[in-house]
Amino acid sequence: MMRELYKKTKQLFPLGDLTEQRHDLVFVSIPHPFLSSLLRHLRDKEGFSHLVLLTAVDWLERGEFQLTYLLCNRSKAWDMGVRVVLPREGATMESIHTLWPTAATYQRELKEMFGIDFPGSPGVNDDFILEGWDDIPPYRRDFDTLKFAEARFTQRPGRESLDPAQHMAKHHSDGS
Amino acid sequence: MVYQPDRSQYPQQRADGSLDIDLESGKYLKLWQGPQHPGITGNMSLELTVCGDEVVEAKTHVGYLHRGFEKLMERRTFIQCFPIVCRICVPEPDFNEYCYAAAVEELAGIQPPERSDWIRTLILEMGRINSYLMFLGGQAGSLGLGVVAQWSTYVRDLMLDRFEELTGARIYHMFILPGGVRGDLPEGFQQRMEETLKEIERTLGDIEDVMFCNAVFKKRTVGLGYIDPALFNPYGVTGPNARAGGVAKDVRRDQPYLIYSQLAFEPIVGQDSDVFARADVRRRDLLLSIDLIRQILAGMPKKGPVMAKIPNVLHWKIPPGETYIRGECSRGEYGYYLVTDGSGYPRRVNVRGPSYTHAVALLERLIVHVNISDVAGLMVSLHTYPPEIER
Amino acid sequence: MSIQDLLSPFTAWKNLFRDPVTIQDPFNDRPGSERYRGFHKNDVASCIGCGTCETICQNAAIDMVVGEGEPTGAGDSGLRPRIDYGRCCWCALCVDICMTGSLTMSNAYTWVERDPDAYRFTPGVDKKSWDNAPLGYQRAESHRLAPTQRVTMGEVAPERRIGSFEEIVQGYGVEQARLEADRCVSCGLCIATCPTHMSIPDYIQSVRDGDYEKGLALLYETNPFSNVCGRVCTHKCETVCAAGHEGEPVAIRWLKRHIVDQLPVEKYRRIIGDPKPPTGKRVAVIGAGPAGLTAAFDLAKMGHSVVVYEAREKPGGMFRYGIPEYRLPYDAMDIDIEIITSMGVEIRCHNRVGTDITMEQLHQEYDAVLLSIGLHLGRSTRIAGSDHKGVAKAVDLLRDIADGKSIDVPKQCVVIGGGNVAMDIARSMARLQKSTQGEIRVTVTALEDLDHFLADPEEVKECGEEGIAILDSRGPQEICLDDQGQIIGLRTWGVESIFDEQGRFAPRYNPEDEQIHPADRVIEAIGQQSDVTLLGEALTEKLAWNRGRIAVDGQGRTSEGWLWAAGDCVNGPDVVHAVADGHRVATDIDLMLQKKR
Amino acid sequence: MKQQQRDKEKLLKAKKSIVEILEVAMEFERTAQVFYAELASRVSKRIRYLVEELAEEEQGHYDRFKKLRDREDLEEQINTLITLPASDGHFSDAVHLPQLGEKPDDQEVLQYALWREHLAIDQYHALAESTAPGPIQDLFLFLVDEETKHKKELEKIYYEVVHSGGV
Repeated sequence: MMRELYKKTKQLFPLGDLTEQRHDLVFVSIPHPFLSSLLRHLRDKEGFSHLVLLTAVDWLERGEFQLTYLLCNRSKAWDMGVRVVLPREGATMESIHTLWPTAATYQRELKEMFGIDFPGSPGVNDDFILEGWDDIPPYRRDFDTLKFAEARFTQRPGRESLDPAQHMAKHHSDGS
Repeated sequence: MVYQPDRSQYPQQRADGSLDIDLESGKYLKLWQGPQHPGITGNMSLELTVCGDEVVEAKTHVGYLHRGFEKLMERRTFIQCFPIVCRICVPEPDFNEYCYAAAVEELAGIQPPERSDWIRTLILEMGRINSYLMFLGGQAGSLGLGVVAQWSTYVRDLMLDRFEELTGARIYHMFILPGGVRGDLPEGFQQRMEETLKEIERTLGDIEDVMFCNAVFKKRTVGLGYIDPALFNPYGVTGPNARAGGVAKDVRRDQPYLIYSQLAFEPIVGQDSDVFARADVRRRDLLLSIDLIRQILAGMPKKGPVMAKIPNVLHWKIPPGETYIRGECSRGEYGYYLVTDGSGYPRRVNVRGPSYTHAVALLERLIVHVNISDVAGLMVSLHTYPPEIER
Repeated sequence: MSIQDLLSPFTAWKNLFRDPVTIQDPFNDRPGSERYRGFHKNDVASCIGCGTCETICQNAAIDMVVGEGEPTGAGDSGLRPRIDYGRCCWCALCVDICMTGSLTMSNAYTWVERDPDAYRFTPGVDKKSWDNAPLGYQRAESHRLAPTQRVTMGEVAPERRIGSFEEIVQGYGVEQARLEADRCVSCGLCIATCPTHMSIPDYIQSVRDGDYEKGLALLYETNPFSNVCGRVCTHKCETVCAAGHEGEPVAIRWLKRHIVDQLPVEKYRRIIGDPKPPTGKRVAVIGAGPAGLTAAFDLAKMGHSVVVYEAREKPGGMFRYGIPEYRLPYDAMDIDIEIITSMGVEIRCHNRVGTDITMEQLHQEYDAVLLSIGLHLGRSTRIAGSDHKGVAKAVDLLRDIADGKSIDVPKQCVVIGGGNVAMDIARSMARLQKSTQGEIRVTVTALEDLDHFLADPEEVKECGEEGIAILDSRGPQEICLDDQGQIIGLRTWGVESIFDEQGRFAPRYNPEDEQIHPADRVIEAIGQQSDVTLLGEALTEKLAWNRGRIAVDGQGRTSEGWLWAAGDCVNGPDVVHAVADGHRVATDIDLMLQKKR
Repeated sequence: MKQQQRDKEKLLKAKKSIVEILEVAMEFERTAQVFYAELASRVSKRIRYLVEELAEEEQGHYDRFKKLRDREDLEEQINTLITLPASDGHFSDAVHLPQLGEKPDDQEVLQYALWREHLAIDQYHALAESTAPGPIQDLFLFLVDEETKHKKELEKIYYEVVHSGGV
């Protein structure tokens, strides 16, 4: 099953530990320089022809970005998530648009939303969703949506709420 | 008589593959189709570069509906995300509810009761019918056949009535809670559903007569927007768009979720991989959904809980982990990638909507050499919904 | 392409004479479905203003505002949710989480108004046309967003526990406690009801977080007797718990105990901190019970030097001498007392004020004196034969047991009384009987019927489990003696009703229903009073009194400026109330001492 | 004590008119008031409130009977005031007449007071039974009712003081 595939692939690539999430879904990690050759191998030799998604997770407190490349072998109905960890500072990753042209869209979004660069990816520097955005990439954990909203928008007047416990303390205060 | 463009007018390709378009030359014109355009589903726009009537390059522009749902969810507790997710896809919101709930259940180790799986499946198929009905109206309308939209909207409204009595809402149902579903089927539901299904079947017969057996519609759509099956994998093409090209892939059968393994069906497949074939696959898939709903209502266990015991949602923490839940929605593979870090909030939610690949890279490729008047028809044939692109 | 493809579209004409499918609104009504999630309704009478609806609302559409004309009672904050329909998305999570089920939705579909501010209102308080709509969304019985059942507390089985004074309640394990703590919705309605206003939701959160050091620090902010109160508190908080409306209240008391159970006593002092530098002021406390020791702890922390005079052999007061060991092990109490003495409080046991030292001496030697002597004098029914030597008072027996004196165990005994003390002595006697004669023969007779018992329901239940016969609605008439003057039993009459229509005590007996409960010993456990003889006649005469108790002001000060009084002797019996009282007088004494400086 | 009671009984039986009956009742209350007032100075200050309240209570009864006696429309009034007397011969703790010593405690005082009310009820009740229906019987019944109310009040206090329930 997928564990055998993992063992087999591990002989070729420096894979990290295997996380078996389900019988049909596993996650593995790999140092980022080996990513594109691993993906090519999985695509061409192991039938993982479908790039399901590519996205990032911001581990702000560790100073890292995690990129998750989710691949699917549609004939075997297996999924493998390949994780790559990048230093958050100046995060750059090799583009995989040559493997899957559609990856360019994901990479363009990651550049815009997380500030992760994919040099050579078509249109990677073009605005995607946020035309005219001038703040830090908003999907980074250090971008505070609430603060942004409070600075940008005004609240409807007349709203105020009382905390039940404090309200009761005020009313029942018996000197203690 | 096949339209033959004058190739001498075409721009040269640069070394990097981009086109050398000189707008000053007077040969080319930039044209915006959208974000408000009757041929565009939702708020999206296409920046077309045309040469005469013919598109030589197109760029998809999204962001008009961006509300940052994925980010918002990082600031909401697991239960608070539940009312948000449905908004990521208006015509077929239930996939968001299901995928999110299933992802949370998997990472939190909750097993929803069996009956809730049946009801969830029922809801997903009801939503699929609605989505296809909307598509049929849109596809016909994009080619000037307005009456189909009127009919399909009418029967879609009947289905919304069924949604309303089952879930308490018409559009955003907010019914599939992590742990199960919010309620049982109302009394007499099966019978009223049957009436609705009959009316849909009758209407579909009419639609077949005026749309699919229509010389004009055929002339406009046969051969238009052909997707070479070789492109399916590189461009992440899934769902009816791939099935219309002969690929019998359907998550419901390949990786059965909920109770699909207990239903009898085969994926609906087409041959020609063009606009007509895609529309026809969807029409037949709609009929399949009607059949599936009948199977579900007949085969569903009559008694049993519909909601599992869940922890106090006000401070529900989920252990660190990550998972991906997918389903076959009316437009292809819909999925949720959920990462948890042990806190009371999702670390990351990534929504994989099929339009993400269909409406951008694929559309930008298919649209080249297409006549302006066919752009809307082509675009609709990919059945894209912008909110799932920009979330 | 066929000829059919040219003709087929014309079939659309067949619809020319069809009736329109649209509904003419507003001429035709189209009500929302039974489950429709329309505008909210709130049954303000059953709403408790706990604010969970506000907490769960992801749109921040709900504000908790003062509900007009709604009285603020125990367990009701008086606040009511106001909803801003500019933000509401009709997800109805507020309805699903609602702790009382008061919040529901109507099936009202449409509402047209010129003024946008009209779409912000308080359902139930601001009357709307749909307030009585029978249809609309309600939470289905099947689903709850918070567990309703308590995590079961492990208890020693009756057969085993009856043989000894081993503690019955085993306490939660970490996982159990987390599950139970998880049920709390953190509304804080309980804080107002707790006499000492413990920060209950916060310490419950510390259980969820596993941060017991923080939990202990929170406990000590308001209660130096958490080992004790975690076991025997009267837990009034649980009677107002929001979770108790549609489920079982959170086991607040057991969670408190869980926190103290998790930390070794060596860690306590570091968490609580050191007392302030000495002020040079001296305070005497009479009685080392909950009120006195709480005050002593507070005063010592403030830097005052405190001496506690205790007549008995050991400190603890009613904790030690009123509550049997199987409910409150001496070890647990000793931890709390050890921490109090570690703050510099000196406890002088075997020192009876009035005999060993007079009030006047205390007045002279100390800057302030606190009287916290509790209720250690048992009341008697004074029925015929009650002066027989075989008739004992429960408090006296409980004290002898606590002091380890040998008890003359009766073969068969009858207890008069329906309060917790009655249960305590009955169960203690049962244990002694079990270990000495192997057979339990204890009967409890109470004036009250079971519905009006003053004892906690758990106590009554556990009594039954331990094989003690409880006879309710029995009025004692006479202690029956045989010819040799030995007790042979208690004669009672049946009580037909104990309260009148106004709820006032007015027992009506039925002399026909006469029973004699055989016994060689009768124990009276009907009530207690405090022994104020230590005051001496002159001081008694000087002090102001309030219906048999020393009169105190809001801060616990008596009419004599140097004397404070606190605890059961002022307020009647209640453990946690005594603790609260201790805090109150300590604050006031400190205030006075500062002024004196 | 017993002798005193017997005297009172005789006194009551001898009187026939409504006014006279009331006067005897008044006398009964007055002596009680004097008794409690005198007792108050002897008991501990802690329970003095109780004795003082009893004295006050008796004064109140006295005043009430006096007001009734002084009314012109007395007979009619008696008829309207009367309700079914709740006669109840038993006390909470099967009270026996305590010997009120020099320093009685609160329970003794209360038991004494209860017993006294009990006695009054019994007496008026017996008198009512031996009288033919009419204004005089109504008056006796009225007195039974009044004393029963007093007793109920005392029972309540007794319960609060003695049956404090316990911890």
